[in-house]
Formats: sequence, structure tokens, C-alpha cells
Amino acid sequence: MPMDSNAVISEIRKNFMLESIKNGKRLDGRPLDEYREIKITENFIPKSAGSAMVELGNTKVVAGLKIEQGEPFDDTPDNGVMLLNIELLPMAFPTFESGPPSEQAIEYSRVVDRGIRESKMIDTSKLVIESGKNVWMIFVDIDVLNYDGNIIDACTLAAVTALKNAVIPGSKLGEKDFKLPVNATPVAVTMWKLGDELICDASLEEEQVSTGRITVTISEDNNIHAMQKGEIGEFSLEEIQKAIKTSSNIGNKLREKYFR
Amino acid sequence: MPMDSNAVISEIRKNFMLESIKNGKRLDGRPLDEYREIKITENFIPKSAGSAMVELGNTKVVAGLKIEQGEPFDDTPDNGVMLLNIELLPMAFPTFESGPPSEQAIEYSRVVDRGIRESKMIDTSKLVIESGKNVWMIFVDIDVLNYDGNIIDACTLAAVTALKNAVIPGSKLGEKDFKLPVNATPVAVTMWKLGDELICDASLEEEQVSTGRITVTISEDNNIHAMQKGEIGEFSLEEIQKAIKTSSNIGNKLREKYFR
Amino acid sequence: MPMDSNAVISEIRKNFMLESIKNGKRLDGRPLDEYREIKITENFIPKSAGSAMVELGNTKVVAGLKIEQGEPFDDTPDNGVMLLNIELLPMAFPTFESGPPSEQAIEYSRVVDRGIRESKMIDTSKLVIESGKNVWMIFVDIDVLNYDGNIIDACTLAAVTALKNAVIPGSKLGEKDFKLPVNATPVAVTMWKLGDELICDASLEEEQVSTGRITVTISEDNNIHAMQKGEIGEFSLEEIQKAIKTSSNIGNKLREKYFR
Amino acid sequence: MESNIKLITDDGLRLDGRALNEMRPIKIQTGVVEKADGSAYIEWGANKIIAAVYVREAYPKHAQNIDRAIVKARYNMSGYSVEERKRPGPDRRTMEISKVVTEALESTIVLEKLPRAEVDVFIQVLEADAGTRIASLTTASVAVADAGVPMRDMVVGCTAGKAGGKIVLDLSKDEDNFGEADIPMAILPRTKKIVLLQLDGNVSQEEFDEATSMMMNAIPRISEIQRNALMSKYNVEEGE
Amino acid sequence: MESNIKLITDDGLRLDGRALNEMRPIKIQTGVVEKADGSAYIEWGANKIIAAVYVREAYPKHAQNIDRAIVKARYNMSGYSVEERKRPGPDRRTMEISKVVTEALESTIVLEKLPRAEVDVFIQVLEADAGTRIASLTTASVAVADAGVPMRDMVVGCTAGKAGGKIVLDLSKDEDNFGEADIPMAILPRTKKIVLLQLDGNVSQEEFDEATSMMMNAIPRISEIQRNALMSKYNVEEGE
Amino acid sequence: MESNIKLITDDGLRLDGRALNEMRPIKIQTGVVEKADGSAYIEWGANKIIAAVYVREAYPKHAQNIDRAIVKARYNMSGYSVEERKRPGPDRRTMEISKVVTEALESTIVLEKLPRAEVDVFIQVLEADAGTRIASLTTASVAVADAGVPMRDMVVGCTAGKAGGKIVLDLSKDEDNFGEADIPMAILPRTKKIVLLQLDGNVSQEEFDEATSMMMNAIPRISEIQRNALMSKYNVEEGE
Repeated sequence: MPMDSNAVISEIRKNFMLESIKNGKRLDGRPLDEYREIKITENFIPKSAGSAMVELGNTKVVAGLKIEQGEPFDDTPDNGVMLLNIELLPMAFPTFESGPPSEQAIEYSRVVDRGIRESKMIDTSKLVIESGKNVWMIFVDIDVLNYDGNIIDACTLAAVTALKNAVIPGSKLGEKDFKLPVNATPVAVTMWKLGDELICDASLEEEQVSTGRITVTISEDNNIHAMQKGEIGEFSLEEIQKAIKTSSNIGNKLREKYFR
Repeated sequence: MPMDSNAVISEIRKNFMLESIKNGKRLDGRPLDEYREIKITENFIPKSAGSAMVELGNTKVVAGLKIEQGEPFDDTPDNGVMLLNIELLPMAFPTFESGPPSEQAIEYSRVVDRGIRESKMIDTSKLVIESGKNVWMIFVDIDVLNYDGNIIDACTLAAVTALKNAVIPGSKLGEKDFKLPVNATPVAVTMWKLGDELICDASLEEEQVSTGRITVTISEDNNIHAMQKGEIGEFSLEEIQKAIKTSSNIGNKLREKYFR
Repeated sequence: MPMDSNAVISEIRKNFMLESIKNGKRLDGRPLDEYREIKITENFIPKSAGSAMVELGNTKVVAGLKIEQGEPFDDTPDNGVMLLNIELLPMAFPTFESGPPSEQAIEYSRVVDRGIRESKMIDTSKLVIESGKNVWMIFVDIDVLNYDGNIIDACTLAAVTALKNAVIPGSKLGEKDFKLPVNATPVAVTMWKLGDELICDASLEEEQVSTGRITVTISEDNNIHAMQKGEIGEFSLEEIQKAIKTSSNIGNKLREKYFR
Repeated sequence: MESNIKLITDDGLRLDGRALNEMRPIKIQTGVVEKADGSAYIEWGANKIIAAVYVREAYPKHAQNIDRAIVKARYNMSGYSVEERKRPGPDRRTMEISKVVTEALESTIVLEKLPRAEVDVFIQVLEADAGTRIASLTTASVAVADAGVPMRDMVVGCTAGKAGGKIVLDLSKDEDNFGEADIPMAILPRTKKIVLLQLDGNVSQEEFDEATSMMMNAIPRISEIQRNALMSKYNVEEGE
Repeated sequence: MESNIKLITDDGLRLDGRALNEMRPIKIQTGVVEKADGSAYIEWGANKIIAAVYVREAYPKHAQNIDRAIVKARYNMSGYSVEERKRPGPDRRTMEISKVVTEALESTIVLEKLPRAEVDVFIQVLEADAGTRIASLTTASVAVADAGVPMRDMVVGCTAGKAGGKIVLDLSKDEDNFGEADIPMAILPRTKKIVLLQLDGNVSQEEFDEATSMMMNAIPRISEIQRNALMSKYNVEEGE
Repeated sequence: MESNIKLITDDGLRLDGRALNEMRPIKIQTGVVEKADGSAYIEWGANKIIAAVYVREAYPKHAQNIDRAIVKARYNMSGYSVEERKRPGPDRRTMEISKVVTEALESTIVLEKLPRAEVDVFIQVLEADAGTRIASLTTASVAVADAGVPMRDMVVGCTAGKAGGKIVLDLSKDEDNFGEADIPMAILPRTKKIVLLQLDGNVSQEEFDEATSMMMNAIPRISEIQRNALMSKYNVEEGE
């Protein structure tokens, strides 16, 4: 949540929003657990090894992959490498700054990364060219172009879509290009607490009013692979359990709709 | 042009300068296309692989070379490497700061570098020790010690002189030291717009009054190898063409005088 | 000496301190050349390759070693490497800041390093695994946890203790772990000038009042291996000679007491 | 990261002999950094962590909040604290931990009581052995209290996870490295509200419930150790 | 960088089938970054570039110019935008481009109309395919206009160069990599004044004249695309 | 660093032919950086070093000392100044030298005479050949005087050391690299007070005394060269 953007919302609008949400409806008319319109443009960057533009309402992110050869980490000589990085571009919001990634950008990156990594979506053992010497490195770069809330879910959707399309440039080794082997489709669902309610896919305005954020990433195995309580604020255990159920339900729907 | 140094010049002096230039003569008596006294001290740094101090009036720069072995770039396995860097030392002018190079220093470096590189002055294909593995790397470091205008021309003169004297330490490989093979003598000529006139070799004071800067680097083939319009300001196409002619003429004279 | 901490001490207390020292006694009752209580906790960090916590009164530092394989420096292919770094942690004093090491931290590191290195305490020629390719690198990291004066002496004590306990992980090469070969026990003794007197082991308060700092590091050979005059202030040659004698005497005592 | 290490022995114990719901020993001590306004040192298993708190006017002035305090926790690791030498300075992992620890402390500090102030919490991990983030938060909470900063409640951290197919409390280093999941959590014991929660790995929703209830049971014990650390300081002070 | 690639085919066309003086297709769209004061997206051949503009009070105060606006354009490349993954952050090339783009925009923005203001122009290259600096400037100019910033004229960028011995308009990636010279230029169409001009490579003075006149001829077409992009926005807005 | 180089020849001379207590030639010139308030250039053996001084109001305001000047000397090496190309920017060695040089200058500048001011001393080592720190300080001192900054006395630097078993004055590069000890020192000649002193290597306490007395003897000669440099400037100025 941008530092000094709280001021933007008047007390009146804030109370109006909370009142409305208490009655199960948001200011833009959505039910509490409904996402804004989702638009996914696959292969948006033809020159990349895989890419997607995802729009969640006005939130707009682009994920693009580069797949290059490199040395594996010392402790995992028989695994390829995935590195994921989110840039909160200064164009996306007035308070986002140029320069090295903020704490916020790093937290978002690490939550998105964990969901993908821990669901074992990518079988990195299939990315080895020469054990301990040469492996495929997958750089997942995600740029936030416009920030209107719910970056984690948008970035996870974009990264998962790009990875599902990704092609390993085997031809550089005199072999054939081949599709990146993919084993799971993790979906991150983030919920915000407004008053006593939990809502999904908060707009920026809703984020600013919320008093807590919780992300749950679940895969088709219905198991939890990543969670992150973010920002100031408190949750009861019951709220967490409810968030898990909601994430599971929405994850199934999104997976159905966007990943066959 | 240093950011906040405009204030230094009074309106009266500025108008006097412009009036004088309109009449073909500068405040120090020079015609519009004449350089200040040029003093070149070759081999100023005996321990370097090649060096020169160049003084253009009060502007004072030192170029020094180090030539070391290193890996070639991936995409040019059969070429040595030249890296050129200008430091605007904080001692040279009140507003120059310590720390990583400013945008100004980087622009100057890149313009000087382009003129030398694109004129093919150095045949980097003759700097290969072992293809793809080991080549000669030429580090051209240029320090600006006092800043009284026209850094690009002074630095190009210094770098070209140092390169012409340069010795490759072949003895480190058990062979003989040998002179760096040099094929061209690029000369950068920068012109400034003051009123409707173009002048060469501006002093700092003249730079501060000018409304545009254009550098043209030409070699003995009379071809253009680098151009850079710098700073705010506009040029007509005719002015550019005039600048090219002037650069060609002056380049020939300087080449004649300083490089046999 | 922290930049803006002078203000902390009132003129009255300062004069009282100087008067007392003139009479051979400090505010805490110590004679001029006496150290505060020294507490050395060896092997404080069992997972490190060697460690010690040293408390000099309220000054508290921890030294810990990591010993890893790495490439030797180009000019010393037949020597292992020791790298020593002191961190003035921001927790240790109100004006210490997070971020890259300050000039003060770097000076302290380099003085401690010199005393150890120049006394030839460590025979780096015995740390070679394969000449020019692979050697043992000893990382000596020293953290200052609370700053109440006399960091250099405390850090030297901590580093020397840690090195004396250090174990080289030869088992990683299929050989046996073995003790780091150690040839000397350098002791750094720092003295401060207060009025016309020299005192040892200054507390922070005494550092703030002092007008000069001099460190002398002597080993059991009674030779000087490092000296550093620090901070503003002047010493006569006689004062320096006196400092050397004091360092020699105290070094012998500390060596006797803490290193058998 | 995979391995054939058998994390649970045939008699249902863990490699270090603990039962599934058994914590490692914890020891907390206050007043360890003399220059700071408050401080605390924790040994949690082989973890050794020190936290020190400075309360001061936020600087520069335009960074002040006129109606409440700013909290900044910085989690930092010593070069010798981990297996491979750690380079000085923050990295992405330590920056994330600093953020979630800061947010957990902000949830309990009564920010309105300290307008214009900055509460700087410096955490130094001297030796790391799994669970450093919640051990850091647990000791930082004591240090904040030691500094006299008004708090709604202490923050108590804990981890559970899955290792060798079992849900276990307070992961060991091996369990963290080779187990299936890691769930750090921190709560305010009075209200049982969760102020830090992370998860990475692979657990079913039922396993998650098992893990959290195991942690909820452990909280009071840790809470007591915190209280005793603060008390013993006051006892000593009174006795002086 | 040398190569034996034949850049001009025997029938005098280029490798991508274009005539010597033929541009790649250009498409510009405004209003693409909702949070910004103005924005524009360009597809120029395979280049994909987005520019967004924020107009705000310069900060900190002592950095303000009391009588005119400060302009700061920052040209930035996405990690996936080029052949080899680009590390985040500025490098020497992108810093030079930011400088010349800033200066070209400063030449046309009526700075005196916005005292104390800062006009921040953020340029993100999503996909790069030769000519990004002038495509960036061309779209940034539209974004500045979209933000309602007063301008003397739009800036229109273009490149020409020498490839396979011929002067060609709007270099392709191959022509840029393997050709003899690259000449990016930008002008204010109303006065035909040049506000950006660079050259690197090897051209005779006559070839330079041929290149600039080719570009001068192309400018009106690009200018029209800019105008249409701004118009279509207003049309839509009127139609709402 | 060890070597079998024989640093003292059989006739008791050094490799460059100097006697044990013989200095290398020194030449100082003032007024070499026109834009600066004061400057000086020194050739000390093969060392070539330039120092320039700016005296200005300290900035930002809250960094000012209301009752005295701040001094900041920055020692910097050119890329081509040493055997292996030096990367631009400060490293740990140059930062330490900047600190001790700053402190030595602070000891002699009458700080109270310049309240709120900052005295910036920029030192550039163009060619390095052993003893750069004391050559830098010696020339910086002249540059500070050239800038008209009030000083109690000039600072004069010198080194001695041990090489080939002998105490020698003004170490050469070989003696520095392969000798047993290096002792840079700087004093205020009027009072003979020491304002810079460092040592690294291996010397007995008696050898240390020998080295310092050798340096004390050399100081007046260096001092005179400084004075002449300042004088000759005034002579020239008077003669104009």
C-alpha cells in the first residue's frame, strides 16, 4: 500500500465504502468475492521466451521470460534456476520511485515466487544441460505498468501464463526448442479485511481503507503452497481459515476459466 | 553545462558577448572559428601505456591508458576491447560532485568514444591473444582537472594522442612490446550557437550563454563518424551542414598541426 | 569518535575529568594505564570456525570466522587470504547508521587488520590447497554490539582469540580438520591524550574529551607491527615514545593473562 | 533441496530427540545493549539473536508523522551467523523479514502515544539455526517493552511445519531444509490475533489447521519466558 | 559486429521487403496508464514502448525553479525487452538516451508556464527492435500533450542510416546491427528545427544530406499519426 | 610480497643509487587549477599529484558548524596511476587515507576563523610511486595556503621505513613492496608536533626511533620547498 496515499480518500467515502461492504456489496457493485474483469493477452512480447499482459480492471502488468544458460547454484547442481522479479515501475503510481526495488516490490516478488516455486509448477530437474556446470536459467521479469490494487494476484496470473507458454531455446545447443515442462497451476488469491469482512481483488481505493491483507496460493492439488499476511493489521484464526476456503474456491474457478 | 552556473554571468556581459560575436569577434579577441592555445604534453604519465595532457586555454585534461589481458565480449570473440571513461573531477569545477559519473560525464564519454570507435582508429581484430578467451583490453581513462569549456574536443585530442603513443605490453606474454596499431586520426569539433552564430572551442562563459551545442567528429577520410547535438536548443538543417563543413576544415588543420 | 556526541558532556564534568586525570586517577577510579574489566567468551558462536565475545567494560564486540575455499590473489598465488571487517552496528550507538561501512569503521578495520597481518600471526603460506588456484580464505567478521570506547583494542583481542581457536575445515577436502597455524599474539594498545596525560582503554566519555588517539600494536617479539595516530590532535615525539613503552608493557600483561 | 534424510525416527521422535509438539529451549535476557533505550538477547535452540531499540524524534522533520510513531525494524545477519559466510548488508530475504517484523510490531505498539517519534528496532542474528524471524520478533518485542514503549500486548512468534510427513512444532534446521513446509506465525496472546503469518511448502488445509493449533498451544509458554525476562530485570533493579 | 549479411537484395529492397525510404508501420494510443496525468503507447515495427507523464510540484523545495518547470525523462528497458536479459536499472546507454530525450522535450515544452513544477516522463521499452530512442521520444511527446502540458510543437523522431551501401529510412534491427551508420533525429515539424541529432558510423557529408532529407520527408506522416492518436482520444471522450 | 630482491647494494646504497637518508627530488607548483580557490601540484620522485581547494558555505545548512569550518579531504587515484588499472571511486585504502589526511589538515587549519564554512580539498593522484599519502598531504597543505585559508603552520609529510635490514628515508616503490616496514609521518615544523603517524611492518622500538629522527632531519628541506612554491607565486604576481 503506497505510504502517503491514505489521505486521498475522504472520511465520508471511506464510511460509505465500509457500510456498503457490510451489506455485501462494493462501491463498484461487485459482490465481496468477485474479481474485476480479467483480460489476459498471451504472447504479448513475441521476442521473449514466454509472456503475458494481465489486466485486472485498471491494474496492468506484463510478465516476460528470458531463458539463458548459466551455472547452477552450488547446493543444487542438478536443478535449473528460476529468478522472479517484480518492478513497481515509477510510471504506475505517483509514489513509486525509480531505483532499486522497494521493500514492497521485494515482498510482492517473493510471495509470487514462493507460490510458483513451492507448488512445483516447474520441474527444475529437467532444466539441466550439464550437471553442476550448465543449466537453463529462467528469468521471470514482471513490470507493473498501472497500479490499481491487487498486484500479487495479477502478477501470479501473468507469471503462470507466461511460464505455461514458455519455450526453452534448445536450438541454441543444436537441439530442438521445447516447451518448458509444467506440472501445476498455482493461483494466488489475496483478501483484504474491511471492517469485519474479507474481500477479494481489492481496488487501490479498497486497499487504502483495508486493515489487513492475506494471500493464499493454492494449486490444483487443493494444497496450500504459499501464504503471506501483509501490512499492519490482525486476523483471527477463523478469518484465516475462511480466507483459505475462499482462495480454494476462486482458484478452482480461475484455473478452469483461464488454464483450461 | 553546469546546472546552476548561468547566474554567474551578468546580463550586461552576456549582451556584450553576443553583440561582439555578431560582429565576428569574441570577448577574448578570437575569430568565431579559432581555438584557444592548444598545449599537448605527450607521455605525461610514463608508467601508463600511453598518455597525454591537453590544455585548451584553461581547460586541462589528462588521458592515460592501461592495457591488460581479459576476456572478449561474447558477441565479438575475435576483437580486443576498448573502454573509455571521462571523469569530471570535483576539483575541476565548483558544481562537479564526487561519486558515480553524472549524466553529463557519461554523455561526454560516449561521444568521445563513438568518434574513436566508429572511425576505426583502432583495429581491435589485431588485439586478440586467443580467440574467444583472451584479448587486450584498452582502458582509456580521461580526467578533467580544470573545466573552462569544450571538454569533448579536449578529451578527444587527449585520447587520440595517448592511443597514438600507446604500447601493447607483449612482453608480458614473453613476446615483444609493440605499438598499438592505429588506422585513423579522428578529430572532434564542437560548435555552440550564440545568437545566430556558430562558434568553436567555447570557453565556459561562452558555453553558459550558448543556446545549443553540436559535435561533429571527422577523420582523414573526410567522413563523419560521430555527431551529437547536446543540451536544450534547436538547430536548422543549414546550421548543421555549416557545422559539418567547419568541423571538416578545422579537423584537417588540427590533424596537420598535431598529428603530422 | 561519534560526530555529534561531544555535546553530551558538560563543561563541568569535562573539567572535573581532566583535573582528576591530571592527578593520576580517572572518574571511575582507574589509574591512567588500567583497563576496565575484560571478559572474553571463547567459542561464543559454535557454528563458526572460531569466535569470541569480548567485553571491555560496557564495550561489547563479537568476532566470528568463516573459512572457505577460494582463489588466491594474482600477486600471491602461494598464500591464503585473510579478510577482516568491523561492523559498527547501528544498535551499538545512537549515531551509528545502517549502510556501507563509515570511514570510522574502515579505519578501525584496517588498523586491526594491520596489527594481525604484519605480526605474521597467520602463516598464510600454509593455507594453500592448490597453488594459484585454490586457497583457504579466512573471513574475520567483527560486530560491535555496544560502543563504550576503545573499539580497536577490543576488536583486536576478539579477532586474535577467534584466530587462536580457529579450525580449518580440511574435512571438506576429505582430509582432517586442523587448527589454524598461528605464530604470534599481537596486542593493540590504544592511548588517548587528555590534557597532558596519556590514558589507556578510554571509555566513550573519555574519548569525547580527548585531543588525540594513538594505537600501537606489538607482538611477543617486542617489535612494533602497526601504529595509527587517529582523529584530530597532535603528539610530540616523546609522547609517542611513551605510548610505545606503555603498549609494550600492557601487551605483555594481556598476553600473559589471556593467551597463557 | 530434496534429500533422503529421514526426519522422523521409527519411534515417532525427531532427529534431535524432540516430540512432534516439543519446542527447543528458549532463554531471554534484557538490558544487554547499554547504549540503547531497550534491548533483549534470545537463545532459541542454537539461535543467538540480539535486539536493541532506540526511540527518538523522526528525522528529517518532513518524515515525521504528526500524530503517531514510525516503526522501523531492521533484521541483519552477522557474517559468521550462517553456514556460508554472509556478505554484510541487506538482501531480498532480510528485507522481506524486516518488513513483516516491522508490521507485526506496528500492530501492537500504541503508535498514537508517540507522535513525531521513530521507534528503531535493530535486530542482529549472531547465530542462525532455523526460525530466526520469529525468534527475532519475539526478542524484539521484549526489547520494545524494555524501552518503555507503550504496547497493547507482547508479540509472540512461533513456527510449525511439516517434516517427514508429520506436522511438527518449532522446526529444526534440518526440518527447515529438508521438510515439506514451514509456517512462521506471530500472535498477540491476549486476543489471539495473528499479526504475522507466512507459509511456504506443501500442506493440506487440514494440516494447516493442525499446525496452527499446535502453535496456539505453545504460545503461552513463550509468552511466560518473555514476561519472566522483563520481570527479572525489574527484580534486579529493585534489589539494587 | 561485422558480418556478411547482405542487407539490400538484388532488386533494391531491404531484407524485410521495404523500399529504401519506407517506414515500418506505426500505431499510437493514448490514455493507457490510468494513474498518470498523460500517457501513450507506441508500436513502431516490433518496438513496443509506453510513456507516462506526471506533472507535480518539484521536490524537494530547493530543487524547484521558481520561474520554470524541470523536465526529467527516464528511458528504461524491461528485462525481457531485448535479446539477452537486461538487468534492471540504468546503464550508460540508457542514461545517455534519457538525457537527449529530456533535452529534446525541454526544447518544446513551454517551461515558463509551469513554474516550480516537475514534468516526469517515464518511458518503458517493453520490446526493442531498433530505433527505440526516437520511438520513445515520439510517444513521450504524445504523452506530454495528453497530460495537458503546454508545448510549442510536438516532437517527431525518426532514424535514417546507411546499410548495404545505401541510405535507408527507419533502420531495422539487422540494419542497425550490421549496417554502416545510424542517424537518429528529432524535429519540431512546424519550424523544422532539429532538437535531437546523433550519428554513429561512417557516412560521407553527401550521404548525411541524403539521410536528413529522407527523414524530413517522413516527418509529416509520423506527425499525423501522433495527431490522430490525440484526436481519437478526444473523439471518444466527446462521444461518451 | 616476499622476494629475494636485494634492496641495499654492497656499497650501502639503495637500488636507485640514493644514500640511506636521501630523499627523492621534490617539485611543487601552485595555481594549477584555475577554477579552484587554491591549488598545488607536486612531483615527488615519480609521484604526480594535484590538489585543489574550494572554500564555501557548508551545504546543506544543517550540516554547518556554527562556530568553525568543516574540512573534507578526498584522496582519489586516476585509473592509469598505478600498475593495474584502478577502478574509479573510493575503496577502503583510499577512504582511510582521506580520513588521516583530513585529520592532519584539521589540526593546522584555524577552524574557528571560518564558521559555517566547508574546506573541500580534492587530491588526485595522477601517477603513484610510493609515499603518495604524505606527498598528497604535503601538496594539499600548500593548496590550502594558496587558497588563503588561515593555518597555524604548514603540514609537512615524509616517510621512512626499513628495507634490506636498514632504516631508510623516503621509501621507493620497491622498498615499499619488498621492504620490512613503512612509516608515514607528518608534522607541523614550527612545533615539531606529529599530526599523522602510521606504521605497518616489523620494526624494533630502537629502529622506530632511528626512523623518526631521520624524518625529523628531512622535514626542514621539504618545508623550504613548500615555502618556495608559495613565494614564487607571489613573486610572479608582484612582477605582473
